[in-house]
Amino acid sequence: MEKKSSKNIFVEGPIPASFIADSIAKHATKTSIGGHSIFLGQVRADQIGENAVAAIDYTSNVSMALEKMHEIREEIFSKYALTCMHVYHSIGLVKTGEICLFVFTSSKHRKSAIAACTDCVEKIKTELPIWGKEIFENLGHQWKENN
Amino acid sequence: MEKKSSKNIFVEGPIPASFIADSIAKHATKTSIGGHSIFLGQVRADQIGENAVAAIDYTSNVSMALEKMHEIREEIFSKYALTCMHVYHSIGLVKTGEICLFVFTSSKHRKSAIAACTDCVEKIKTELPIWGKEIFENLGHQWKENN
Amino acid sequence: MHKQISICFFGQLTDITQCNTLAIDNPGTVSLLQNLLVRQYPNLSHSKYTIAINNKMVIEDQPIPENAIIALMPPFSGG
Amino acid sequence: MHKQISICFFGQLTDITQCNTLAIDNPGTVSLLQNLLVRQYPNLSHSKYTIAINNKMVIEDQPIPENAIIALMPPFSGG
Repeated sequence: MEKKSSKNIFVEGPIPASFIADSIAKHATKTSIGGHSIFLGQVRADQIGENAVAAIDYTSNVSMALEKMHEIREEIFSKYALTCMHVYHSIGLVKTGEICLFVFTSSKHRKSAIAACTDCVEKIKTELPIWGKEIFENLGHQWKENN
Repeated sequence: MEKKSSKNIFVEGPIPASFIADSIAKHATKTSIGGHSIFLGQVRADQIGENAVAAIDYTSNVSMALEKMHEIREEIFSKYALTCMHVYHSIGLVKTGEICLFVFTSSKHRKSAIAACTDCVEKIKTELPIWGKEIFENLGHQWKENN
Repeated sequence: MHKQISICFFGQLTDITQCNTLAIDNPGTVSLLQNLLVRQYPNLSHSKYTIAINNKMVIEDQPIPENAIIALMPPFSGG
Repeated sequence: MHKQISICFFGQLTDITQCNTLAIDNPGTVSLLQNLLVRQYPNLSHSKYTIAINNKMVIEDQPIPENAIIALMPPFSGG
């Protein structure tokens, strides 16, 4: 079912800052780039009544998410003058303060990079079949809702 | 002349990816943050007639730039619900493919982080007394113009 | 055996079903499947979800092909 | 000696002046200063720049205080 061209976006657990740095450093050879826009999602220690969120456990309908991400990628590239775009989303447990989403767009000019990144983040949140289970410190849970 | 509260934003030479990673990692303890927005300016190898840009040499009216950046910071914080904002700009020589500007905003919700970052980048480009001298491979030069 | 289909439950739906997947005989159509699932898991009737057959979203009632993989998906909450 | 002021040139203006700073006797006002600078560096008259006195932007002609630091700044091109 999955198209061969669908790139994997899933990272087991949190996305380390060193991974982000490596990703940035790899673009030094692409000297037509003038601007990078990056969005990072970080797990918040939300207080819900008596409970505090300690982590989010992410699950996904992986093959469907990758197909959909491939569509989103094609749409974004047709809409904005981008040099490249990279998307990574955590799967499994990500503790508060850790990074769960990394969207990285690069372009000759800043405006396309910024607009594409913002657009892509919105689409990821609303269109990818991914679910976050907020695990409380007392090990209870509730399911995350996006707004 | 310089206000005591004006933070230095200038980095000698290019901004290393490891510096960006350290900056991201420092925010892991701020567990009220849900989203980070980052803009990175990278020096482009623009072709101008026969000449190719090899580097940009940045100079600034430093004390005035820091005063102005302090004003921009106050304006951005009054306008958006931010947890924090960090700005770094290169001074001196930055080669093509290297990072010359790093703007980093963090907020509880993604929308304020993204809007504040974009706004701040525009203000940095138009309001800070900084000049870029584009050095060609043949060592000629022209002065950068922002659009 | 090859008349079976697989049902995959995601997100908060697994709190109701207590399982991620289920293999059942093909009931024929999406609406017949939904009737069957609500009998087995009454709380599903209070849940908001979309259905995909072989990774394609289902808009209206339709036949279920043999060996189909059916996904029941509550509202997404990635990021 | 304490009637002197400092002029700082930035960006492409330094291609014209071939120096970054200049210490001169205070000519009294911004417009008198501009006349003096254009006599010394005729190409300055073709250049677009703003002026700051002690880090404050100058909007219209005004007296120059003693020991002032004057900045001549072409359009900004940071980032």
